[in-house]
Formats: sequence, C-alpha cells, structure tokens
Amino acid sequence: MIEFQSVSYAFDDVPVLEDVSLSIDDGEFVLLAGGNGSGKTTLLRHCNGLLEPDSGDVLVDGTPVAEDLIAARSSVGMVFQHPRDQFVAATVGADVAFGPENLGLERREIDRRVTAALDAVNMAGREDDQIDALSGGEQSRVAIAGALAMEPTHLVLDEPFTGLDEPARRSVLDRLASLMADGTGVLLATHDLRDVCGLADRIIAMRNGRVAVDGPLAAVLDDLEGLEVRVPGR
Amino acid sequence: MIEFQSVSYAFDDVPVLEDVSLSIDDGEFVLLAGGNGSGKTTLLRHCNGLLEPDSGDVLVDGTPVAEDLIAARSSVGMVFQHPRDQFVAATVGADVAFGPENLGLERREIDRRVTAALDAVNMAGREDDQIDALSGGEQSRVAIAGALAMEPTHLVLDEPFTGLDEPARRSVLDRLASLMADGTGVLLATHDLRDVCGLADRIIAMRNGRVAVDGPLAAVLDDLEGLEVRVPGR
Amino acid sequence: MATERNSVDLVDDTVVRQFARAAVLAALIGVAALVGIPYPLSPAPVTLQVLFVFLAGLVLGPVWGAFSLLLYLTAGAAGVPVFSNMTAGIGVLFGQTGGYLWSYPIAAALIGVIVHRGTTLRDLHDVSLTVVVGALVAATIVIYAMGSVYMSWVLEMTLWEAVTVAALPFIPAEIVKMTAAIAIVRSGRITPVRS
Amino acid sequence: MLTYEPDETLAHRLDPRTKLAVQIGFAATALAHTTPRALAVLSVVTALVLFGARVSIRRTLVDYRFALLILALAPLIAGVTLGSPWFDTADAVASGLASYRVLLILLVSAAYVRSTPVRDSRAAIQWTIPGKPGQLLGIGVALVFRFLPVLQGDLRTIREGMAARLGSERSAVDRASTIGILGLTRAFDRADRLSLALQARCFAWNPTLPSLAFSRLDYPVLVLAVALAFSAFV
Ligand SMILES: Nc1ncnc2c1ncn2[C@@H]1O[C@H](COP(=O)(O)OP(=O)(O)OP(=O)(O)O)[C@@H](O)[C@H]1O
Ligand SMILES: Nc1ncnc2c1ncn2[C@@H]1O[C@H](COP(=O)(O)OP(=O)(O)OP(=O)(O)O)[C@@H](O)[C@H]1O
Ligand SMILES: O=C(O)CCCC[C@@H]1SC[C@@H]2NC(=O)N[C@@H]21
Ligand SMILES: [Mg+2]
Ligand SMILES: [Mg+2]
Repeated sequence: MIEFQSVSYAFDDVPVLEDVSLSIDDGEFVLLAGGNGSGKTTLLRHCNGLLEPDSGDVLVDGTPVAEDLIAARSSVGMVFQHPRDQFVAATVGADVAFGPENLGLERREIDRRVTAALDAVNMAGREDDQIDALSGGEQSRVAIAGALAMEPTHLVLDEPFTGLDEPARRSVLDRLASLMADGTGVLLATHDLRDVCGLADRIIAMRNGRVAVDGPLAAVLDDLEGLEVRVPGR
Repeated sequence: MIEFQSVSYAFDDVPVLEDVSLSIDDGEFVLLAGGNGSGKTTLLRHCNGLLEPDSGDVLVDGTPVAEDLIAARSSVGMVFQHPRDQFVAATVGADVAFGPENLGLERREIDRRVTAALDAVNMAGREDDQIDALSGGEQSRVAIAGALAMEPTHLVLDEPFTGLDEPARRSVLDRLASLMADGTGVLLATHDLRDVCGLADRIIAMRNGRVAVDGPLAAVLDDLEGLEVRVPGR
Repeated sequence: MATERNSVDLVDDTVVRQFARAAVLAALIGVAALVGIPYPLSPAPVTLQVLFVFLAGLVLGPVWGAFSLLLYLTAGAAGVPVFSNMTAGIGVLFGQTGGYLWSYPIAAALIGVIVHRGTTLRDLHDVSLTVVVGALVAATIVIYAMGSVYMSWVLEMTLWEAVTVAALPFIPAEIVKMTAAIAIVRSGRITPVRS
Repeated sequence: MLTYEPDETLAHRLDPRTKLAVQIGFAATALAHTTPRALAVLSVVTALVLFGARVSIRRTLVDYRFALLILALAPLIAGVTLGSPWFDTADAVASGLASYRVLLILLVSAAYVRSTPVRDSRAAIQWTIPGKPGQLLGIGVALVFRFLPVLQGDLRTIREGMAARLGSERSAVDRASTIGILGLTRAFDRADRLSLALQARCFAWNPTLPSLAFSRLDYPVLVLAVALAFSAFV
C-alpha cells in the first residue's frame, strides 16, 4: 500500500503539491488524471523518494519512504514520463537487467526476468539492440520493461502510453491486469482516460496541485468536467 | 506538393524504408499512420533533406530536395517527435525567431511572424519565458510555433499530440484547420487516428517500411486492420 | 519569395554537426567547472575542465576542438557562468587563472593535431595508446606552462613560486583525468564525426 | 550568482560593444601598472563603473570569494623565502598590489555581466568579428547559454534514473563511471539532435543580425575606453 498523508511540495517557493492525501491498495489500479502542469509527475516522484515532501508523509507498506529508501525503491517500480531520462545502459538487455542486478539476484533469475519483461512489451529477442537506434515508441516500451523486471509490489507509471502503438498498448495493459491479479498495486498518470478506464478501480484527478476528485470512474465522471482530461465517449 | 518516388533507405544495412511512393498536395491534410518502428519518423525526415534516400527521389514542389536544400528547408516546416529536441534558444521569443532570422528577413517582418506564430498556438506575450520552465504541453506548442513562423507551404508534424492535454490539443487542431484552408499541405504522423481523422483528407499507413494503405479514411478503414494503429470506434 | 530564398547561404550539414558538438561540449565544460573544489595547496581550484579539453582534442579534432574551447572562453566573457564556481566575465580571462583558460584552445588543437595527424579525423581505435598518452602529456605541459607563467606575471611571484603552487600540486589529479579521458574514448561510445 | 539582471542603469543603456571596449581598455592599463598611485586612480574608475551599473560590491565579492581567497594568498606565497629573513616584505607588497589590480579587473567585468543580457553580447560578437567565425561564435554563445542548464538537468535525471532502480546498491566507482559515461553520451546525443534542429530551421551563414546601435550616450564612454587603453603605454 502507498499512502500520502497531507503532502505538500514546492519548487523554489512555487507550491506544486498542496495537502495531498490518498492511498493505493495492493492489487488496486488507480488512475492519476489532470492537465499539463497539474502536478502528476511531481506526485509520482514522491512514491519512491526521488522527491521528499516539504510537509506531510509518504508511506510504502506502512513505512515512511525516507526511513527506508531501499525498501521503497525495491517495492515501487517507476516508469518515467520521458523514457530517455531513464536509461542507464547502451543496449536493451543491459538496461532492463540493471534493476534486477541491483536486487542482488542470481544471473539465471535476472535473465528470466529480462526475457519475461521484454515479452510483456512486445520486444522479445531485442536484447542486443542499441537503445539509441530504437524508434520513439520502442524506447517507451523498453522503459516499461525496465520497471517490470524488478517485479515490484507497486508500479508507478507516468503517461506510459504516449507513443505506444496499439498492440504494445494492449500487451502492456494485459500485463498490468495480470500483475494486479497477483496483488500489484498500480498508479498510472495520464490525461487521456479513454484507453485505461475499463481496467481502473478508481480515478484521482488533480488540479493545481490539489486532489480535485477521488472515486470510482462511474461515480465521478461528471466531476471531471473542466479538469482538462479526455474522458470516454467525448 | 511533396512527392516520394520509390524511396528506399537503410540504417547500417537494415532497410527502414522500402520503395515508398506517395504525394501530398497543397492544402491537403494527410495522416501518416503505422505502428512503432514502421518508419514514420524516418520518412518525415526525408521531406526536408535531414536524411537522403539511398535510392529514389524526394521532390518538393517538383524539385529534388538534394538539389535545392534551401528551397526544401524553407518551404517544409517540421515539428519533431520530441519537442525538446527542437529548441535552439533559451527563451520562447528567441527560439521562434530563429527560423525567420536564418531566412534573412527584415527585423520588422521577423517580429511580425513571431507574434503571429505565438498567437496561433495561444502563447501570445510569452516571448520572454524560459523554455525550460514551460510545461510539456506549452513546449509542444512553442515547437509548433517555431515551424509556423517560417511560414512554410508544407507542414510536417511527428506525433504532435502526445503529452498535450485536451485544451492544448484542440487549439493546435484548430490552427491546423485554418492553415489548410490557406493552402498549407499537412503531413501528420500518429498511431492514434481517433483525434485527427475528422479533419484528414487521406490516410497513408505504413508497415515495415512500406506503404500498406493509401486512401480516404472511409474507403480504407477495413484495410487498417492489423496495422497496429488505433482507429475510431474501437 | 524566390529572390529571398536564393540569398540564403545554408551552413553545410557536416559543419552543422561539428559545430553542434563543439557548442554542447563547451557547455559541458561549463558544467564541469560549476564545482571548483578549492585546493589548499594552490591558488587555483581543482576542476574537471581539463578532462574536457582532452576530450575536445580527441573527439572533435584540432579545428573543432579548438573552436569549442574558444567558444567556451567567449561564452564566459559574454556573461554565461561557465568559469570555475559559476563565475563569468572578461575579468576572469585576465585574472590569476587566465593563463590556464587561454591555454585550453591551444592544448585541444595540439592534441587534435598529434592524434589525428591533421584536420581529417581518424578512428580513435586506430591510434596507438602511446600516441594518445603522448598527446595528453604534451597538452598538459602547455596548460601548466601557460597557467604558471601567467600567474607568476600577474601576481608578481617568481616563476618557481608559481610552479610550486599552480602546477605541481595538480599532477596526481591530472593523471586521473588522463586515465578517464582514455577510458572514455576507448569505450567506443563517443566517436569522432568523420565525414 | 552574478548574472544579468534587468534594470535601467546607465550601464544597461550602453551598447554592449562600448562596454566591451571599456573592459578591455581597463584591463590593459591595469595589467600595465602596479604603482599605488595608478591603482588609486583605477580604484576610482572602478567605483564609478560599479556605481554606473548599480553593482552591489558585497554581493560581488561573495560571488568571487574563491578568487579572493587566492588573491589574498598570493602575497603570502610571494613573501615567504627559504632561509633568513623567511619573509620578504618587499616581495609581499609587490604581489599584494598586483593582486589588488586583478580584483579591480574582476569588479569592472562584473558590471558588464550584471548589465548585459547574453543576447546583446551575442549581437556584439556578430557585429564585431567578421565573417563566418563571428557568426559561429555568436550563435554558439547563445547555444552554450541554452545548454548549460539542460546538461545539468541531464546529470540530475541520470542520478534519478539510477536511484529509481536501486543503482545506489552499486559500488561508488561503478556509479561514478556510469554517471560519467552516460552524461557524456547523452550530451553528444543532444548535440546530434541539435544539429538536426539547426538544419531543419535553415541555419545559414547570413542571418538577420540582432539590431544594435550606438546612442549619444555611447560616444563619451568610448572615448574613456580609448583613453584607458592608451594610458597602458604611459
Ligand atoms: N524542476 C522544476 N522547477 C520548477 N518548477 C517545476 C519543475 N518541475 C515542474 N515544475 C512545475 O510544477 C508544476 C507541475 O509539474 P508536473 O511536471 O508535476 O506536471 P504534470 O501534471 O506532470 O504535467 P504534464 O501533463 O505536462 O506532464 C508545473 O507548473 C511545472 O511548471
Ligand atoms: N539511428 C538509427 N539507427 C538505426 N536504426 C534506427 C535508427 N533510427 C531508427 N531506426 C530503426 O528504424 C525503424 C523505424 O524507425 P522510425 O523512428 O522511423 O519509426 P516510427 O514509425 O517513427 O516509430 P514510432 O511510432 O515508435 O515513433 C525502427 O525499427 C528503428 O529501430
Ligand atoms: O577560473 C577558471 O575557470 C580556471 C580554473 C583553472 C583551473 C586549473 S586548470 C589546470 C589545473 N587543474 C585543475 O584541476 N585546476 C587547475
Ligand atoms: Mg508529467
Ligand atoms: Mg517516430
């Protein structure tokens, strides 16, 4: 479980998150919606301690993130908004293996996870490709595989579908569904709800750094009006 | 008019475009659809000579691009897949002015074009803003303004809507519609047809570097099956 | 419209590529200079600038390497905070570390000439390690010679005093930077633009 | 940090070329003279310049604190001798006066930095240095200005990207070399993308230059600059 307890955060005195409280249960799929600049990315970065709240607390499985960063980072997998910001190696295989290696796993287990993760994003057999030579969408997929390979208990994804083609999007969604069935909690930021809301348990919509809406999609659909997000059927 | 005559291109012996022939008329809005890695970005980069075909010809207004690079680059405006790759200056105004300056226009004409272009993307009066301090959607708009300010007769856009929130997407679409009415030819790459196909005259869909489908949307909708693109109503 | 276009004189695409690399490398040297660690044994701070001077010569060659460093000095003089500890201004170019700064373009050109044997760039894998090390050592000597001579003059110290404070204390750090530069170009992830 | 700040001071209203001339004239004469009398005169000039640009001396000294440390050390180093009398006061005084003039040169250039936007410096370079070198240096300065923060940001995202997948578990050497090599490859990737952006936007040898014009204010100041330069020879 990921919990935010009245978290506030400012970049150089400009408040970006204000008094945010929310929680994501194990096995739950929560969408984080909101227009450009509403604070989605900033919020996600608190989940694994890349940012620390100015006030309030972020807890992963009951422990404050700042108290045990390693635990938070091994149980919260993160996909960045810009995949290129996330790569740490030159080839696809080496990059996806980076996280599992840091978990101290055995080589055979690492290889198994790399294969499974690349499979899930339709990039099977591309281990030796240079990341720089991939197309934009292919890079997004490798970034997702990098987080999946850590087999975290929570997944945090920042607009993972921008740039993904239709089969890749479906395959990632399938994978998310099966992860959720196994108890993984998913928090996914987007401003286009059309593609994911069938699967989602709940929607949290942000405006100007505050939680404006929090509830099951059907219940809050009307409240999303004016929140600069794309909703199904419009 | 932009014309491709059996264009082929390979990155280090890996064929990426194979025997591509197509044309975009003045005032026409053509969508370039296709899955990740199908060759959209590579194709677009041929339109203004950023890449040169291994075989075949690319013509802009009847002249081969390689023969008159100046004509091709000043009459084909290009918006890159990642707007952040496109900026050459620190502030919005300086960046948008860069193209017109290099065309050797008079200062007064440059100022007029910068104002008009920023106006067109709802960024009027933001000349002195630092580009790095803009939100993702605002950056995309500035990137588009940079191309518009060159007042090109053809506009080539590589997935301009990824990351844009709903109001931003609408305002860019509006602008494209009015440019087309003035005779600008538009070629727009995407793998999500739902947002733009109302406006488009024609769809060219790529698969594995080849043109798989080319025709008006209504006529080719069924042929798009299996082409890894998202179509309306599914 | 046609006459307007004909007057445009496009910069050649290969020049644009080299120029863009030179500009980004100049900015990179500025990033390296952000944190100057004041060094108790010397009136000059320890910085990573010299590492990038090495890379400029190795990867960009004599012409564009030297241009990149000249651009670095120009940007600093123009007010971009690229000199050590985020300083800027012509004053720094004439200040006590000015000798080092002026030596950078010369050092980069020297490395480029030795390693690439002229202005057409070679594949760095074809250059023997001895030549690379020799080039870096020669460049280091130029940097410290100019740095110490200028410092002794502008601060009115004897040459020997200047050498003991402005050159000798840096020798260990310089060996580390040379090793790093060689490791980087040998890794093959950054290669000269050869056409 | 000492940078340009918008203001209405006398220095802000001068043409950048005039200000460059003053700095060079001042540096020339300061480097030629270390007599206490000459330094007294130069101190008065410095005070006038700082006043004319409304530079806060205290803040500037704080910004140059590392340089000051060195300038303070130099007389000590010059004074120390091996053997009796162990400290040579005459040497120390000579070096002290020399250090003081360096401080004056730094302060005068601080006035330039505080009062001149990079865009003006760029224009001055393009108007002063003839031909292609002047063009490239001018645009280059603008590019360095843009990329300095961008590359700093890259280093930050590399560290975050590694941290998110527990790169903190690796050895310090491994981490440092990964950050170093990634920082470099990313910078060179940026350069290659920048060159595409420049090409797409018609990067030319003969762009419209930013406008610059001497005003009546500039002429007396130019005379002062020339006088300073000539005084180097008396
Ligand atoms: N490094 C930074 N420095 C200063 N301000 C920042 C920084 N990063 C983000 N901001 C500001 O914080 C606000 C929220 O940014 P954030 O990236 O969280 O938005 P977002 O909801 O993810 O938007 P998008 O849909 O564009 O990704 C914006 O107004 C942005 O300008
Ligand atoms: N610099 C490069 N070197 C080698 N191969 C490359 C390079 N750039 C692209 N490719 C390959 O060319 C193919 C087409 O890439 P391109 O970027 O044109 O695809 P795209 O249709 O734009 O895909 P996307 O929707 O993901 O942006 C891909 O298979 C990619 O791996
Ligand atoms: O003010 C500047 O930016 C110049 C600093 C010069 C530092 C010199 S370069 C050679 C020597 N090696 C270091 O690490 N620092 C000094
Ligand atoms: Mg975001
Ligand atoms: Mg693409």
